[in-house]
Amino acid sequence: MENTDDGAAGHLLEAEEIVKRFGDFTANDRVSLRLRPGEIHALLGENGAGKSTLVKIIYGSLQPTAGRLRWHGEAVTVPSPAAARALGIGMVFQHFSLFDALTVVENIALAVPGRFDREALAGRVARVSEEYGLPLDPTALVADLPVGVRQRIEVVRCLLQEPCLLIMDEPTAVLTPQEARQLFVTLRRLADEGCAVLYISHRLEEVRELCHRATILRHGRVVAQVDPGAETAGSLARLMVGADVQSVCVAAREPSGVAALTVTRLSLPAAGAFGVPLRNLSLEVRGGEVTAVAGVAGNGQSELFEVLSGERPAPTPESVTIAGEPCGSRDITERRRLGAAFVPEERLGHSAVPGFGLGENVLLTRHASGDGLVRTGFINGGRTRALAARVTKRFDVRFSRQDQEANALSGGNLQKFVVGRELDRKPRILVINQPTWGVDAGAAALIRQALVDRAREGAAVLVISQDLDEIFEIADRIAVISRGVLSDTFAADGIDRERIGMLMAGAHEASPGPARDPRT
Amino acid sequence: MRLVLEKRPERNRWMQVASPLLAVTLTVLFGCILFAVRGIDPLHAIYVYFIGPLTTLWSIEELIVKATPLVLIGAGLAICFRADLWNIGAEGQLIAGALAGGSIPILAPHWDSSLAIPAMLLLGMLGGMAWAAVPALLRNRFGANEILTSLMLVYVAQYLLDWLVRGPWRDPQGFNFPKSISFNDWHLLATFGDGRVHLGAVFALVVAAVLAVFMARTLKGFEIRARGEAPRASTFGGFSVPGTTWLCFGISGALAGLAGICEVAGPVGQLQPTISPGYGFTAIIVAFLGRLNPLGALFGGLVLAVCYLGGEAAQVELSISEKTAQVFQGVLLFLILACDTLVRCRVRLERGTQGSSSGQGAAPPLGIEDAGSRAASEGAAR
Amino acid sequence: MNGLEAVLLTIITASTPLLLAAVGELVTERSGVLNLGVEGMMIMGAVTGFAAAHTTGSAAVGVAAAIATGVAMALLFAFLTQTLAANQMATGLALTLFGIGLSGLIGQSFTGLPGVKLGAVYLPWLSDLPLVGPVLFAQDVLVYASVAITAAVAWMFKRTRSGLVIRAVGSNHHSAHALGYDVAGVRYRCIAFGGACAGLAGAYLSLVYTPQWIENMAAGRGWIALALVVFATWSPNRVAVGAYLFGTVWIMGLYAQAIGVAIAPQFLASLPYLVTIAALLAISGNRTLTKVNTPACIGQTFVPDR
Amino acid sequence: ADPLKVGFIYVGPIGDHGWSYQHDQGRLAVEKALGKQVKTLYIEKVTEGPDTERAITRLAREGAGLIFTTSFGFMDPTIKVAKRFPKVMFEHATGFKRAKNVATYSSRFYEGRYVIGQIAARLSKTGVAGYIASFPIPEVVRGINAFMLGAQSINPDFKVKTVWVNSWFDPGKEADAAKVLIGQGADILSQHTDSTAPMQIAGEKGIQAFGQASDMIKFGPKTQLTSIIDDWRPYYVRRTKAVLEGTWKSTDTWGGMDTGMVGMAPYTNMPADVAAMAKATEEKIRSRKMHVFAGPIHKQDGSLAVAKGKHLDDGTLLGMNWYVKGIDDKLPK
Ligand SMILES: Nc1ncnc2c1ncn2[C@@H]1O[C@H](COP(=O)(O)OP(=O)(O)OP(=O)(O)O)[C@@H](O)[C@H]1O
Ligand SMILES: Nc1ncnc2c1ncn2[C@@H]1O[C@H](COP(=O)(O)OP(=O)(O)OP(=O)(O)O)[C@@H](O)[C@H]1O
Ligand SMILES: [Mg+2]
Ligand SMILES: [Mg+2]
Repeated sequence: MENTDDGAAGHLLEAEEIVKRFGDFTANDRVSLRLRPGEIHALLGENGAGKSTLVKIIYGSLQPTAGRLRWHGEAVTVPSPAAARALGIGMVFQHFSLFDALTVVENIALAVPGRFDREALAGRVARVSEEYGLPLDPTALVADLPVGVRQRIEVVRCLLQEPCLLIMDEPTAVLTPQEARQLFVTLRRLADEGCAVLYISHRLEEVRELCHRATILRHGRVVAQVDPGAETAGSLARLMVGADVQSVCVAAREPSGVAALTVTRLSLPAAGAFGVPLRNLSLEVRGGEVTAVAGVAGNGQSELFEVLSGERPAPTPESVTIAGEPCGSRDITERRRLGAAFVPEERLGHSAVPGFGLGENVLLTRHASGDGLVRTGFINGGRTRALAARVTKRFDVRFSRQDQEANALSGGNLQKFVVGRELDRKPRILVINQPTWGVDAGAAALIRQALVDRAREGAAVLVISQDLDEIFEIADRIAVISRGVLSDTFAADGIDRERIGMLMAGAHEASPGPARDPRT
Repeated sequence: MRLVLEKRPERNRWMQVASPLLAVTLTVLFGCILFAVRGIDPLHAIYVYFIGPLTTLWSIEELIVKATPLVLIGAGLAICFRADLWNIGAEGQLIAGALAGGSIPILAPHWDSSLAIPAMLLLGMLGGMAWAAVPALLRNRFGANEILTSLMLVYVAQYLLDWLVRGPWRDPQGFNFPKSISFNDWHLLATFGDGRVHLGAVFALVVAAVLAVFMARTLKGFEIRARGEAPRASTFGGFSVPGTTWLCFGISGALAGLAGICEVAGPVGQLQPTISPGYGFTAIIVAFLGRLNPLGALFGGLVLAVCYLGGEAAQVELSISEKTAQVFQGVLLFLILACDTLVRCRVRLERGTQGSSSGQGAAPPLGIEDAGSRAASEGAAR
Repeated sequence: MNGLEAVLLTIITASTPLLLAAVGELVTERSGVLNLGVEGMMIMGAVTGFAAAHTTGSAAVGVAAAIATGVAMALLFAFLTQTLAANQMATGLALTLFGIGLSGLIGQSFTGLPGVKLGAVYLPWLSDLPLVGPVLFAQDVLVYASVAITAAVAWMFKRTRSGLVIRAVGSNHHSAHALGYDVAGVRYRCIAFGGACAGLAGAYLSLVYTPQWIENMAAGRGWIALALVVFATWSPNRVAVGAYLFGTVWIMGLYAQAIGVAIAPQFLASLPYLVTIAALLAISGNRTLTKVNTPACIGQTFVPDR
Repeated sequence: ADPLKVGFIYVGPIGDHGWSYQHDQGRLAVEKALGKQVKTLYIEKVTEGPDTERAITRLAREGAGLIFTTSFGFMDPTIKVAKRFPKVMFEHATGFKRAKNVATYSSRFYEGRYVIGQIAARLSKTGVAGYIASFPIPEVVRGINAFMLGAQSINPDFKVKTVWVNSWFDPGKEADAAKVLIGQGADILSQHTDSTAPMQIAGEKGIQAFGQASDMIKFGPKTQLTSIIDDWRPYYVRRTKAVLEGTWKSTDTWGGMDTGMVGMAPYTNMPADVAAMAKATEEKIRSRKMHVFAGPIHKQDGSLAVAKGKHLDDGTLLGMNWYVKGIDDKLPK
């Protein structure tokens, strides 16, 4: 804590008493923060703690309700991201700010001032990306690129501006461990060159490894500033949440050995212009176990989920079986009737209808599952509401008003609700995509525990996730998906992160695993 | 100063009722100004326009006659629009319904049976449905834009009708004039009293009520609402996208067809080159005025009928052109849409203190201001 | 004048208003906005263009007035959809209904009056060439303008930052906003450009095509322009091809009759609409054509966080 | 006494410079001729359909004693309303259904077509006229035949090319049709549609044309040869007077040049001898010395329609759906 309170001299950026309100909600409550050149500074906090809000204010995307920013000691206003870029601030967004339909160089041009000269800019891109070891093809269409490369575009876009401050909002959430390490090398090098880095991440281990200092936010307030190297992951988590986080309790498993869900040699062309094709996928999910599919987002997970759920039909009925029944051409309702339940990745607009109340959202997936919610075509409003009440009670979903609209629920609460809605059915098969994506530690623990418990009751649970911590916490068996190709399935205790990371990067494509039939 | 919208966390329920009323009120105000500008006593004009039609039994009956097809079509369109499906070809479906239903009195003029009217109504609905099925099919099968296909089919339907009444279905005793035979009494809908209000008015009431229940209480209605709110979620709920498209186009087409056959077997009494003064298009306003609620379509249909009749009365009494009525309709629809914003958002006037809101008006029409260079110049200025 | 030349001239006349309106709508749609009010802006352009030209006796003033009206109508649309976040489909429909009504009202005192015709511009030398001369180089300004605007728009999308920004905003308004682009501002301008083009198309109708004001003289051309944009998969070059193809179909029905083909005129008259449907089908089947150009955000309302 | 209220129902806008415009001229003539004795009411742009009956009823309820319904499509509604208002007199244009209080009237426009056919044959260098037609209904077919008979009386080999635009009033399409016809070699245009667009196109291309319904000389000072004018003024004044005097009876009037219902605009842009010929023909028709459809007339297929010494009767004329010999086009069915 030696350098928290010395004088203003030498600070690159100072945020003083920043307040940001959205309507009645205060997202940042008198937040102060100081950055020196060359410092890698972590910003930690639970979901919704206000991290993104703060960095968006620094980058000019949002305007503070109150408070000041100083740049090199002088008070500044940052009216727009362009102004921020002119000051020398670059940012890599949590949800990328790329344009699928444009090429790499066009994407970069959008953040670089001056005349738009495709060829000259492509040259600069090539030079900078080579210098930092971040190879890019300037003419490639972003839509065709994997997520790791997309992030490289964002980083290179910032580097071209020769920034004094680089803001990174959860950059590693979508990277393989190897890619993350490569990024750290770049960041350290930038710091050595005198660039400050403001780094947001939920991965406490990497924060401890990388960052010089950390500011911890809780409910929009700064609760501590610490040296992360001197803390443990547990103590950091405690600071963030304000209480101890329960770890998931995994009982010994007794696999039934019965394959409740199988996928056999499934190939599927890409849907739409920017989709990922699935190539010769095979997978078995057994009762009593949690099986996980690891992989960086955008490698075919959504496609796999859709073909398992029946939102997209499989090419042959046999390529997907549920409870022994060939299901490839059955729709999602028929699959639900066979005892399967599904939770997609996107909460609003996929798992739930944003403008509907919780009762109607219960109806969405349970109208045909024999709960008596619908009789001769008519909706039984009373039962629907009762069921919603049961789910919200059992899964601790917090809301301000009965039958609140789904889009008025916070992300974590909505996720608890949609998971609860499916688990309440006691499904024999559960497929869940990114179960705790963007959900804070408390809610994540609750959801993971519920998944494990359901598996131990004999259900087959398939978790598709990009969070390796989560996978190692709950999975019994692990497979890895990369560019639409699925690896073999490994027992969780027989494989390490390193190997998974290589598979995530597509290692099995180069050397076909032994399980592959050489004739296909 | 600039207008700033803030999304409300939830829709404002009070505003849902208030916004159409506010829109109508503002339209009347607009009318006052328009009349005053043209040197007509605004109060008298407003009376003639909006109150007059409600003062005599005859005009109330005419109001109902006028509102009947508007409500029938508007209620169907409301359902389509709720599902985010943009059927704007109701005019063509109306014609198709009139042709299909009208085929009975023309091809079997002597079939005097109590089954004749039900058969005509049924055929009319099927005809409208069939015409609406084309855009639905093209959308489901080829992903073709339903706005454009349904609209193009309006023109085709009009020419088909034109060809039939000038060709094969022309009245043989009609001196080759473009019209079919006049329908026999047993092929005309029952009317109430000696006015022109016909059975269609009852259908309109029943349809609005049944559809309101259908949308609010049944699983199919739920499916339609879910499709409009979040198409992916509705697929996830197990509702097929093509299925919902068929359903919505089917319902709205059938109702437009019903309106068509009710018009020709009611006030018109024969087939002729024009059978509708654009009901299919006006019903779009009706649907929005009713906030895409079938019961609301009743209200919307009556408001527009008043607009029409008032316009006609104003022509005779005040010598105001019939175009005024059309302008009113357009303004009304704008105001409904503007007022709708209040349901979803809070609107605030904000003083432009931030740099981001200034310095944009001066840019040339096509020169999208270059954010980068602007920033660079600002940076240099500092 | 020989037969082929006459047919080509008729086709150019029939195609030009479609091209003008469609290329404007293309820019609007590329920025992610669907404006169904083309017909309304066009008809308003036609009436004010005629009125201004008739009053002042100058066709140029008429053209300017038509453009101004198109822009004003478009700004009304933009205010509702961008500032008040109203539904784009409904607002566009409203704009069309309103435009048809208001143009009738304005035009009342101008019906049946002889108009001011925008004269042809004979390009020296070139217009003396046989066949191509009179067809290509002795046209009125608006025909040249339609081609020039189309070329400029194509160049803008390919080469300039403005084009890039428009494509970016249409492709992902959230990202564009995050990068600091004023999404609503860009869209306001694109909508206004679309309005200007539609107004110009209207001026073409009332100052060149049939130099007089006639109620509802746009006669569905605005809708066909909308269909053309989809058919062209948002490519300016293909919009031009489509407009001329369409003009050809439009004229061919009449031409067939003049050479003595006895088909029910109702069938020939409905041909353009049937062809439009067929063209939409042909294009929606072809996924590679739609891949890059389709503005992903089209029709979606965007309210930024503040 | 209170003035007699006279109502008019128009199908188009009164500013269309065609059909409805001419009827409105009739209304103004009534006002002018009868001054304070009458008050006129009108509703324009009444769709032929469900709105017609209401519009007519509205005028009847406003106290109109005489109502002119000026489009064919208003026929059945007129009859219906007339039943409910037996004291009100109705006049329906171009229809064929009458009642005690419903009279019908129409005019023999074809008489003028014969005259312009003669002029066309005299002036055309290519021997081909273009004819822009609305719908293939008897009235229009009759006009084409009369035009052709007139032309053949000068030049037996004269040709006419027809384009059907499927509308009474669609300037854009009429303009296109005009260009197509000119491209096909027509050097003189005649139209049986209401807009002035063909006249303007003819002017641009430097050829001659005939106007329709009203005098279109404003739109083609150097182009218009003459125009067949629908003149409803004398009839409307006469019938209104009859009501005022209590002598009104339900009648069927099919008036030609003799009644003044069909008039010709001044003969312009043509040599004096051609004008003289036209005037002579006009006079012959007016004085009933000559019948336009006098035999012998052969149909397109060569069969005899009417023998020498006779002329086609009104029934045949009203249902005419065949071309005369010498027209090459096929009549669309
Ligand atoms: N535009 C907005 N309107 C209303 N509330 C908002 C808005 N943007 C963010 N919030 C709320 O502000 C709070 C802070 O959001 P923020 O995105 O800063 O969280 P975060 O710390 O980045 O969380 P995460 O770890 O999920 O990224 C959240 O509760 C969020 O719901
Ligand atoms: N020189 C270039 N370098 C890199 N990308 C380019 C270049 N020129 C065009 N592009 C990109 O290629 C795509 C197609 O460009 P173009 O402007 O030709 O499209 P279009 O004219 O709309 O379609 P089409 O060429 O099919 O008619 C666009 O995304 C554009 O950005
Ligand atoms: Mg965040
Ligand atoms: Mg190109």
